[in-house]
Amino acid sequence: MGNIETKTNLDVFRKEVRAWLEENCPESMRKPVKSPDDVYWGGRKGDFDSDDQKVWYERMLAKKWIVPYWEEKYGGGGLNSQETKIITEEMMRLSCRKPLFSFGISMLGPALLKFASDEQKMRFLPEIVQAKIRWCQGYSEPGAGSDLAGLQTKAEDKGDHYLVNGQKVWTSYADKSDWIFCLVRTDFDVPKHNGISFLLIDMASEGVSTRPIKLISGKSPFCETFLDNVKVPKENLIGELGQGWTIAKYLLTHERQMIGGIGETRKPRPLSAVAIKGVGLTHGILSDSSLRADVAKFEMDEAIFDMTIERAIDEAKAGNNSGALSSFFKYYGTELNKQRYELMLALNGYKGLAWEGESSNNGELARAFCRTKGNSIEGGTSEIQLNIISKRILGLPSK
Amino acid sequence: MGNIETKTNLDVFRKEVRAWLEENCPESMRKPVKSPDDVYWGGRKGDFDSDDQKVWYERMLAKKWIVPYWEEKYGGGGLNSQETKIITEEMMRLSCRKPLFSFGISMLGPALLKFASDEQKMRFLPEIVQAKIRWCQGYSEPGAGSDLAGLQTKAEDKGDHYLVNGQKVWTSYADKSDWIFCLVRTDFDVPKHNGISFLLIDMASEGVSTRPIKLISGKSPFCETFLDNVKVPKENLIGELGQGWTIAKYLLTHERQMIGGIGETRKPRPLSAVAIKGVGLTHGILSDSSLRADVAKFEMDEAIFDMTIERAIDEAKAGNNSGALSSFFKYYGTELNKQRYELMLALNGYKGLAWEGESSNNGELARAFCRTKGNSIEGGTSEIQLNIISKRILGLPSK
Amino acid sequence: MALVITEEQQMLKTSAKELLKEKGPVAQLRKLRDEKNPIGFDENLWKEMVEMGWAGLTIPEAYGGLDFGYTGLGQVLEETGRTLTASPLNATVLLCATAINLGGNVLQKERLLSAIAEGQLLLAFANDEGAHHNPNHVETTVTTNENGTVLNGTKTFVLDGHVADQFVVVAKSKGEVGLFMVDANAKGISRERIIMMDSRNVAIVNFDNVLLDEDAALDSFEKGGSALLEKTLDIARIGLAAEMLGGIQESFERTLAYIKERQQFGIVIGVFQALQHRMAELYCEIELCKSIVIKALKAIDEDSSDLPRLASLAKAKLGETYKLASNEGIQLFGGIGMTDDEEIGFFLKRARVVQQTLGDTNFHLDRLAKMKNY
Amino acid sequence: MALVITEEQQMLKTSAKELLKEKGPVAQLRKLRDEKNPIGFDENLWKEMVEMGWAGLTIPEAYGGLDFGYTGLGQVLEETGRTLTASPLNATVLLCATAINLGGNVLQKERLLSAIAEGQLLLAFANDEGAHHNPNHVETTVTTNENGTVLNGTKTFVLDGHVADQFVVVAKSKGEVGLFMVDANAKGISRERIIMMDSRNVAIVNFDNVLLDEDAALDSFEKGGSALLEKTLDIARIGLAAEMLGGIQESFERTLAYIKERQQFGIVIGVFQALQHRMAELYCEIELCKSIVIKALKAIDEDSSDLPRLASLAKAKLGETYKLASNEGIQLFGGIGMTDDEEIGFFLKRARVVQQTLGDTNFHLDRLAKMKNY
Repeated sequence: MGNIETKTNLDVFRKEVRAWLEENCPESMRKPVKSPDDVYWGGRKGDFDSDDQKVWYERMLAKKWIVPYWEEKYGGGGLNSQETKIITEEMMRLSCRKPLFSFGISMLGPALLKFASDEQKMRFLPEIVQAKIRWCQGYSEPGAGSDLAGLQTKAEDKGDHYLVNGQKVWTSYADKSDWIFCLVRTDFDVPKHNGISFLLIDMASEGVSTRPIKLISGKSPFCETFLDNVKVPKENLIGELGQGWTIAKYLLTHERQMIGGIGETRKPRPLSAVAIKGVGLTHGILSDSSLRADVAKFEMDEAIFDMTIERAIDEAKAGNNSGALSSFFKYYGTELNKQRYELMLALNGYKGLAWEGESSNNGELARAFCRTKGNSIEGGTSEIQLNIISKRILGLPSK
Repeated sequence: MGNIETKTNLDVFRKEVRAWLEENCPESMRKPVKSPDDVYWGGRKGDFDSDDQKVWYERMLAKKWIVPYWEEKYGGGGLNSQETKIITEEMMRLSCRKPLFSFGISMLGPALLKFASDEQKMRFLPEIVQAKIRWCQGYSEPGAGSDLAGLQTKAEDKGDHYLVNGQKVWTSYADKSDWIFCLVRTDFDVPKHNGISFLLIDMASEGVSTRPIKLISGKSPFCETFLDNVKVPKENLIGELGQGWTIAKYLLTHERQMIGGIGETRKPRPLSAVAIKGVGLTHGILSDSSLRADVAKFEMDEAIFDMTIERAIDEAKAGNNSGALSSFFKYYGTELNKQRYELMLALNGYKGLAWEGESSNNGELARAFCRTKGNSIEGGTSEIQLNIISKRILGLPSK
Repeated sequence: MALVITEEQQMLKTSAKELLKEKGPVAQLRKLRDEKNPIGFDENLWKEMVEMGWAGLTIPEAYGGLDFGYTGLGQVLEETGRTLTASPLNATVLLCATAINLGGNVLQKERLLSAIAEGQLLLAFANDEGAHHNPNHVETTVTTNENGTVLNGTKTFVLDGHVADQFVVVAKSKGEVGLFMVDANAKGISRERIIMMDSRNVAIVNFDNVLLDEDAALDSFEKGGSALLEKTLDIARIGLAAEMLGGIQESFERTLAYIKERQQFGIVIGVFQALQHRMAELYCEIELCKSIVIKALKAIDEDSSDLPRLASLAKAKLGETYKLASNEGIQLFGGIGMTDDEEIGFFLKRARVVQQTLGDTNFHLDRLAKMKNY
Repeated sequence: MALVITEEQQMLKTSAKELLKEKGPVAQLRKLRDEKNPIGFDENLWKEMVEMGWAGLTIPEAYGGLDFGYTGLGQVLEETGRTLTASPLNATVLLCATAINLGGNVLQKERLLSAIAEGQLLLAFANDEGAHHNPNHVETTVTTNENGTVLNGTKTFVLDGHVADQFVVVAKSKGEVGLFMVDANAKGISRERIIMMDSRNVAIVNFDNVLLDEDAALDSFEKGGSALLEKTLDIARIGLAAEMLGGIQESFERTLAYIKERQQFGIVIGVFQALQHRMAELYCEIELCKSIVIKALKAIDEDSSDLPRLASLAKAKLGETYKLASNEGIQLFGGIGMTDDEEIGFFLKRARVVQQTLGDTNFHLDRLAKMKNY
């Protein structure tokens, strides 16, 4: 089949997708998501917030478009990347919400597909699509921070199971999740990167408990998770024993791209519009000339950063791959986002500083501002990204 | 004698100084100095550029005000610091030029006064005041840069003299100087800071040669100086053998304050005036709003930096001494000056970019701009100053 | 004037540091926040502050104050900046007492200043009307109708506006800006408390045909109402800068201590040169902050004509540096810094609110440029 | 459009790199400077460039060019940015040929474009009249008197103005902006060569009642003279940005190589984390530069309506980054970098001149803001 034929087929497919979405996506599921609480996460404890949410999820599930690019035997749609892209683009065009928010899809799935046994894939992947299990990530530990490889949670080999003891921190929504995918130390005698394994743990097991962490934003999207003599069946090990670090790095690269901007779908309001509304014009020029300069500079960098994402995709397509680029995107994207919120505060003046009350939607802007400060910390700090760029891209030596 | 009496005496002294300067300082010696070539430096090769220059130097010499605060036996005026300050202030008030520019006074003198023997002081200090000897500084070596203590010029003990071999670089006006004060290595077997000595070398000695270094500004204020089997009498050693590093550090602190702004007398034109002339106003506001923001920010920092010099002097008077502050002044002062010239270029547009020709006074601004880039390199780079602040003031650890 | 504080001022500062450390630490602000305290500050601590004379530091002895000067008050404010202590010092003492002392007549001063010095009176300064500090934009009016002289308008971001006994209100009377004393319980006043990001309180205050006393106007400042407003604001800006200096130094010192102990990759992170240089650069900025604050405080006490420039320099520079210091604090504390349990985040929040209060860095850079006609 | 170059464009780039490395390196610019070369570029090298087709890269085949597009020309310009090669590419090809191709009639194109493609004609674009780029400020006039149509005015900063055979002059005729071809040897023209900081040449050109040919006006652009000027400038700004990209990358790579070999305190300075982070940050900025340059070049070839925005984004971002990269270059080379012997200083100088050429970062940020009505 030649190129032209394929293109025609894709055009047909696009039309079908568009028509189906227009007919099947409920109106309320085309409104912007207000907060992470406002969407469907699935899981044992999760429930639908509205009928529309339920209808939308079920229709998409039946259509096999929850994860269109996974194989059908895993509950996916068996579609190729071009078709998947078309579905994503058409959903964006209509502002359709994702029917299911899931770390299982975005963060665990890629690891299972690449490192798990066939049996494990058959066991875990369909449950993700069916929203039966909500997953969370257990990498970080108290005191470890950027030094992920220094983790201390240990899994001892007890014959038919591992006995896991330790504490995880920064586990997103652990209190609402069913299973956790964890990095655990299975060998203390080898160099620290080598003794780490990747383990799946049912949080209903005895000895697992969680405690939410309150952030400076006043919200608690993260938890501490305690693992106290937890018995984990050996078949829950993903990949080889000691391969955990490799798996985690593979996933972190995915995650960095998400945080840094690749994969973002919603475009925020242009800062210049906020500026005009917030500060006003004098002789057709923003009334505050310092802010005007800052906004123009920000919009320049933002526009060009977007082009850089576009270029990276095109370069990748052309086969010009560059691995450590994810560090660049993570670093620059998060720093830009922090800048955006600094400017948002400046532009909104007193109005942006309210913390409670209806007129500020319970301090929506101020809390979002606080939250952005974590962007350059989570998923590898900005300093770590700069280290990676220095070493891996620029080839600068360590001492 | 009580405080009030002293104050009255000082007031009388101030009046006398003012009257004497007004009568004795020639009109042309009250004009701003245009370049380092435009002033009297003395020395065997130096000559007066004008009769006024000669008259002014000779009158100040006779008055013993070339270095008012040195003891009379060394050719000074034997005045105390309050009287010296009054002379400086009154000279500034009338815009009197310094009658003699001399590294002997500003850079060597303090070392001789603190570390030299009585005999050495009597030998060298009066010649400085009498402008018989022009001095230059021989610290840096090719390839050493910030690692001053790694210097390789060696002085071997040959009984009655040292035999000196090596090369110095960045010696200001070495080609016009008579003597050089040098750091030389006298011991290769001890830790590198300990094997350094402070030696004075007559540049008329056999084996001394110099070569000017052309800078990016197109000018050559510095030289390379070659020392090839130079015999130096042992009585030219200042301080103890191996004490050179201590002496150099003592002098560098002086120098940093000079470069960083303390000790500067001439105020440059306010940047805002340059901005208004260079860019113009629209509705009473600078026509370029980014530049307006930059100029305002610069003027803020400049004004507050000046207050910080003022505060440091007041703190010192009040006995609140803080040693490593010279690194702060050196760092901040030079970075500010670089910023000033970046802005000067931006404000002057094409006009500031000409390199030759009369209309630009032979590229005065462009060349001065280039020269400022060295501010944060010479006398210890900005990076070195930040290291010193980190370690000595903030107490941050080394690895 | 030497840019150092006197021994007496140092003693005041030391005693403030001790009291606040013990009775007004960051933990206290957290407590007020968590219990949703209706007042927003600790009344007992305020009583102690009053007993120590802080409410009357800048009030003349004739009216029951200590006449100790603004450089002294600045030392106390700097310490409240270190502990983030909420108190009536900013609204009642720094803003309103200043306005009354500058612009009030003898009767007004006798009536109001001594009550302030004794801690009997809480005041709030009602000036801004929009989302940004813009003191000259005044639409609130004082007019005369058949009932008498009445006040109409709405004020935003009125510090301590929800608990004040009286307001100092900026309003236009016959086209001229003036300051007016208004009883907070007068008929026609409604106020909405807003809890801010920094857990302090402001109010939106609405004045609807509020009848004014005959002696309401603070009209004894020789240069007129507009100049009175400007001078009051400039003094208050400098006082806020002093508070900010405390917050900046405290954030910096906490961050510095943290990177000296926090271990990563087997060593304390304070050995990393990239962090060292950032801390050293911040140190330099803080040195500049100290200079402008002391210079500006002394200028108030010496009644310098350079006050407007110094006030704007202070507020602009401190705003910029507090932003930098608080951002570095969060980033270097890392994940811990993002938690509400750790106190460094409180400085981030205070930095952003105090930045906007009485004009942010941009506002003051603009003002400085205008002073120099560009 | 994919943001990557085609194989053909890559081949052109590679051949440009090779030729320039051999025959137009920085050493050549130094030689031209030191010998005070009256032309300011190497005529033999220019001949070779012409032979390789570079003069006609963007000229239609019908007029003797290769019609290879601006993305192609951009690759060549990027390479001239790496070697800092002075040549007529900027003035004659990028500015003037573009203006003629967009705005000339068939006769003008036949006459001028083929001569350019053959390297027979040097042109200069005369637009600015003051010390700052301000294309819409035009006081030069074209008027008709008893002798015919005459040109009057003075132009500053005319690139290659001292050697040009003809000028493209921006002037007002009956209040409308237009572009006019003027023979450089016509009566009434005087030109003063000015050697710039970057050792390139510009001229101040004075037109005193210069008689114009009947067919002088480039008036065939459908949207008029003002739009022709804007489009010409935008294309040239993007071309300059491509040149700047070369200079930025070359400075960066030289600096990176230097800190990998330069020893201090017994180790290479490239191990110092503070320097590593600065280099990594600069690397990120350069990644952005690459993106906007390729995006903007492609937009020219696709005749995108987004050209003004992309041109200003390119010139603004590249100007900012070249400044940063050249400053880091000098600072990290240290004392060596300050000497004229070391070549890194040539990039500093070129960065400052090209920054001002056709609008600096501030100019373009202002333009971007105005495009978005703020």
